[in-house]
Amino acid sequence: MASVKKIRKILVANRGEIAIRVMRTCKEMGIATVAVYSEADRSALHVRTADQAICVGPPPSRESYLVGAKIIDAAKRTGADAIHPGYGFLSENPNFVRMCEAAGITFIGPPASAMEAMGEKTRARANMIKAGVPVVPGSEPLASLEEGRAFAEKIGYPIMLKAAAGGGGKGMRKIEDPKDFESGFRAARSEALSAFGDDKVYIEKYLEKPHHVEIQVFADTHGHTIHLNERECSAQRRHQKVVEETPSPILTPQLRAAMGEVAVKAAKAVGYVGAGTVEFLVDAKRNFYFLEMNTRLQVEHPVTEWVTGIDLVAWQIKVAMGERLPILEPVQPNGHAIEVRIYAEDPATNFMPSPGKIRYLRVPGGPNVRDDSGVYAGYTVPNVYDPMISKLSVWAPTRAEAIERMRRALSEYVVKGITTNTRYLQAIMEHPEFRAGDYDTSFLPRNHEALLSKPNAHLEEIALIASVVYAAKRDEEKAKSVTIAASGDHGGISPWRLMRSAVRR
Amino acid sequence: MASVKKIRKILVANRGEIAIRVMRTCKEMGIATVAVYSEADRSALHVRTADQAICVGPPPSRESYLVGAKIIDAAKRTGADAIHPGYGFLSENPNFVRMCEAAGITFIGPPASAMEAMGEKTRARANMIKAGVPVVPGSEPLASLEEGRAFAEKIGYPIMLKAAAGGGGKGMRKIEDPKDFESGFRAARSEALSAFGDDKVYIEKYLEKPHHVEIQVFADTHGHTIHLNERECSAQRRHQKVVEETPSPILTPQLRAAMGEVAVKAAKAVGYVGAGTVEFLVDAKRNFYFLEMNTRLQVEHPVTEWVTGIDLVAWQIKVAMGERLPILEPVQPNGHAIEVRIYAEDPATNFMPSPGKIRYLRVPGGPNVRDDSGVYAGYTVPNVYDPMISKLSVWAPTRAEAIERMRRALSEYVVKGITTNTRYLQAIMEHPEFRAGDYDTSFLPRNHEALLSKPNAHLEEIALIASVVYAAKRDEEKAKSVTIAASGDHGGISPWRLMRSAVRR
Amino acid sequence: MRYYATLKGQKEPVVVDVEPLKDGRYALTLNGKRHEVDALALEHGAVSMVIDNESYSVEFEDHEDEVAVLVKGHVVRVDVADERRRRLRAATAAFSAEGKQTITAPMPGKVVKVLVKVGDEVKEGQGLVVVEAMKMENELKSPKAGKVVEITAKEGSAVEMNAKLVVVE
Amino acid sequence: MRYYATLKGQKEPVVVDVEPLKDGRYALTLNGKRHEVDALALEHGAVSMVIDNESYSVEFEDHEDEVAVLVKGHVVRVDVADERRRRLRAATAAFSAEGKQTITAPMPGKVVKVLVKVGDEVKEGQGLVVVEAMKMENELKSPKAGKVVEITAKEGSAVEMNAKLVVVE
Repeated sequence: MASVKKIRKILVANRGEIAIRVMRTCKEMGIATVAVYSEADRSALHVRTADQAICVGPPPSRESYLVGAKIIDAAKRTGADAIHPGYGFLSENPNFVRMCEAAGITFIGPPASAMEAMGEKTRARANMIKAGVPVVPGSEPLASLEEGRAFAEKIGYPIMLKAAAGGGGKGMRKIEDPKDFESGFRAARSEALSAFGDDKVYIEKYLEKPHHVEIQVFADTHGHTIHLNERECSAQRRHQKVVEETPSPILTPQLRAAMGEVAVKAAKAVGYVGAGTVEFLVDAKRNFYFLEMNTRLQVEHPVTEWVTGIDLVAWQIKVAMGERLPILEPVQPNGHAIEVRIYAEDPATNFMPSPGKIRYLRVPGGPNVRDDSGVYAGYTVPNVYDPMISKLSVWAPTRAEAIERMRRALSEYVVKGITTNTRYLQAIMEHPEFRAGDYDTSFLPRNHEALLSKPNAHLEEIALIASVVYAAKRDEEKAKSVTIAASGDHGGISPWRLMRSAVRR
Repeated sequence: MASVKKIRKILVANRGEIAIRVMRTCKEMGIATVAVYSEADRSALHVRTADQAICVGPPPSRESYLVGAKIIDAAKRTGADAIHPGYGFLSENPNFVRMCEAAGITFIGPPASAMEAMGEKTRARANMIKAGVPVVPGSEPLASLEEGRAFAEKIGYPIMLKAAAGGGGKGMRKIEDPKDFESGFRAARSEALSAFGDDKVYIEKYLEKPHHVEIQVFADTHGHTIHLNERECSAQRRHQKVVEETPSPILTPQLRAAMGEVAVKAAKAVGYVGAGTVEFLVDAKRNFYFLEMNTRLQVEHPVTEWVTGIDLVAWQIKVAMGERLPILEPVQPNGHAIEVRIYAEDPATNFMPSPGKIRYLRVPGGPNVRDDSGVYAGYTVPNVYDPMISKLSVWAPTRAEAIERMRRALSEYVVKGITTNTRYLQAIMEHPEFRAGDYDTSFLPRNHEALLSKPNAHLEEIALIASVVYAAKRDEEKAKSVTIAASGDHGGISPWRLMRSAVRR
Repeated sequence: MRYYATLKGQKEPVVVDVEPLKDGRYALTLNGKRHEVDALALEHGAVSMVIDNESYSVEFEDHEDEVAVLVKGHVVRVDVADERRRRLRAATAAFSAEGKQTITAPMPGKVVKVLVKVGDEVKEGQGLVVVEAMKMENELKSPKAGKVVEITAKEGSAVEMNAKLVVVE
Repeated sequence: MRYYATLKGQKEPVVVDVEPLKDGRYALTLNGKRHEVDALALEHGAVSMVIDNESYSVEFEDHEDEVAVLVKGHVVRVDVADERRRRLRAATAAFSAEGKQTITAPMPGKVVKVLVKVGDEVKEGQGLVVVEAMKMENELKSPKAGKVVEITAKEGSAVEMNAKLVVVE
């Protein structure tokens, strides 16, 4: 089919850690890199990491990173022959894929048609049902209130009402009692209309405490599609993943094989090419249901890289060049990997973002620890983008050892100047439910208070001692400098008193 | 044999990166750690990393780190039940092992008897010959000049004269021509006498351009001894390893198996326990000869950890607790790993050490990169110890990819305030002979000039541009501040002139 | 020298007596026990403390009257005062305890929801306004029980950092 | 503004004309080509430079009259002067070129070997003394051709940093 076309320069249409992640592989492959940046990102690490850098507009993404024409223009100006979209921004925008095609630039990702087939919820559901992929039991878009009520009765409460046209929680309503159906139906429709300009809603069975397990798939342009095992992503907060691991502690080899096969089927059904992820919900009885397909590289791809030894970004580039997948059989997972997402946020104040200047940064080292960071000491985390500053991942032969390694690595992470969630992540690693392995998507919200762990009495005493020594040392310094400056008469005012009024605010 | 005795607290009798390496594993195993430090090391990272820290004396090692009694005393004071010696310092001192035994403290390493059997050159040779291990062809200690001359004729020139009692290059002479034998013999004897108090010398065949290949061995207290493949360490300068990798590019599976078997035989012959390394010289015809055994953990152990997935320090501790080796079969190497040693030194000035304050530090991240560092930003590298500040290692599926990954990782390493050898290491990665794989111990000295690579014309132009912008910006800043400070009459002197005299020294 | 150190959230201070030792270390007495402390100040606000041979890498940040102590991943806030400062504070405590509280935007963002009306009685910790910033929704809470006397925040409007949103009295 | 930039080891400077642009960038002309440079100074002496859309992370360290430019792993030393400074330097060049040169210990260590005697004629770059420090032997070389007029270094003795070892005239 497609012939091999050499890629010599890649424009990375993204920022932060993922832009740097992609550029690292480019460097290793001898491919030149182009960064694009908004005016808020002139000092960002991805600009410093790239071989070339082009400013694409003002800070808001919709005026810079999301403007396809500016990105294409930057690629043309620098002679980039390919664009890697990272995740987010333009990565799942089929129109942008077509713009690239029109400009003769290789888009490193799936074809526009595959994106469209998976991009819209009910269309994706319909495609998957047609392909024989299990989906959460549910209806077509509802023609009327009565049709909806009848369908809900049939599959049983609780149910979810969801907007057909969109995602992200908008137009979504959980209904537990039949008497709430009518009001919920009206509310969901009106929300859907205002969010997506389309008031169609449909019903899905509500799954109690599901696990979120996803399968990494990969397809080349020669008709080969394989899966690279799963990632367990049930540690979520507000639908945002916080911790990911592979293998999933709840999967048997049989279930892995079954889900992998279905994921490959899903990808093939839409003519997929490149790296993609098929997300499933797994219920308590270990039934699994298609949730959605992410038609791009995932944030959490490093855990898969750890246990397979594969550089997924290198594979993306090679597939885009028309190469064949180097392996066509499922890969046996080697050992265990865990990733945590380091956010500039304060868990204690309801996860309030904490942008600002990073005054000091020390990242963990030693065996089998990987830091994918988008920041550096002296960098100011801007307040206009995602607050994720780094992804920390570890590998070990077993899950128990990986957890201990992550605890050790987190204990080495020092970020000063802004608040991060490292202690919260540490508390997750220490939580018995996480350690036992069978945690579902309710784990983090259910244990919110427990995860805001407090220091013990010994550590409080250490803090008391430390703070008093800190005060005493400061008072001493001030006394010294005042004594030196004074050198004589001060009208009876002791230098100690002078000092103290200078110190205290 | 030995029953399992739980280790709860380990004193690490070392400093720098290896102390931190050991403590990282202890943390992951839930074992408390004690650091010892000299007065020059109060600010060292290993002190900050440990749970407890004891000062053991003045800066010179012989008054602190090398004083066994002080180390034992520190262990007793803190209730440590075991001592990990790292490498160097007391790690190969059989008397210290006996002191630990007498104090009831577990020494994490081999028994004193095994150290002694391997510690002295001719004794180790004799032991190995007895065990059927091939050694470099050579003589017993020479009784007379005539006996030596005859032996040299028999095995053929060039030959090496070596001191029987010692190592480290003292009392060592290469003789290429029979007419130089007599003078060389006298010189070697007199050097040996003054260095070791013993004038016995012996003859070894001189191997042309040998490869330095070593085998990692491991033995438990239950009579099991295995090997964990080889490390290629031929990139040496002044007998100091600079780059190490595994697998060795010159080993076939057959040669690996043969050398592994011999290494296990060598370890068994001396009743070895724990982690040890049997060093071999391999000649152009791929004959291999026992060189020496290092009865401790090696600096370069991370490359073995990368391709086996084993935490060698964890194994050391478990063996010291009396546990059995978890595997008894040779491990197939998975992929390829390379390590480089980052030194505070300036290759351009004959590798002059460059101690001083590290003003800024950024270590590489991303996939399959490991930094084992003993320093931090703001730390002053003291001038009394080894100038190695870090070990950087990488893993990739193939050697070619590992080299590219190392190049990428080195390009991310930023150390400001002191000079390091990162560019020199980069030049090694770029050298055709290294990339081809068949490099011997003459590789680094032979290519010294080439490895002091110069920037190309383009980079020089960039540096010119950068330095002029730097000067222009500085002049502008000064002009501004002078203008502000001036605010009026300056007797006709332009602020520009004021500025310039202030800036230039 | 005597200090009064109060852990955040606790009312009673712990009395700590500090005595500098000749070798540059300090002896501290608190809760009836004596501790010897070797404190080495490093760059960037870090201090390496060896307390009775136990080693702690401690980071400090000053916040108003408190110091935030970062130790073993935990942040502990402590208010440290000496005798004079303590008396001073007792004298001024009456003034600072109550009064109008202005809730401002902690960062630039967009007001997505106003949860109260002027005149509402609110409890301490009750949500007042939801602001979206960095792709996250953040609920700003009332710092005290009282009455809402002013609302500047408008749903859907962009706000600058430190912009006044709500006043509670 | 015109600057004269000389690469270390080269005699002739490169003439560089600098013109600040309105947007904070600079236009530089050298070797007959114009370059547009956006230079953002970060902390710790790092500067992010975008030169004609090419991105360089550059680190600077001042050394006497030179600046050391660290770019892509290479250190390039450049002497940058303006017109006035250049004239000044030409005038004073006569004084600094020759004279006694004192070789001092670059760090604390031990003298392991003295390679010359008083009165020896030495070439530029010839080894004078071997000092051991940080477990390494370092040969100190003569900065000029001349005669050894004084030797303070003694084999086997410890030396402090900057201790005088040899004088060459």
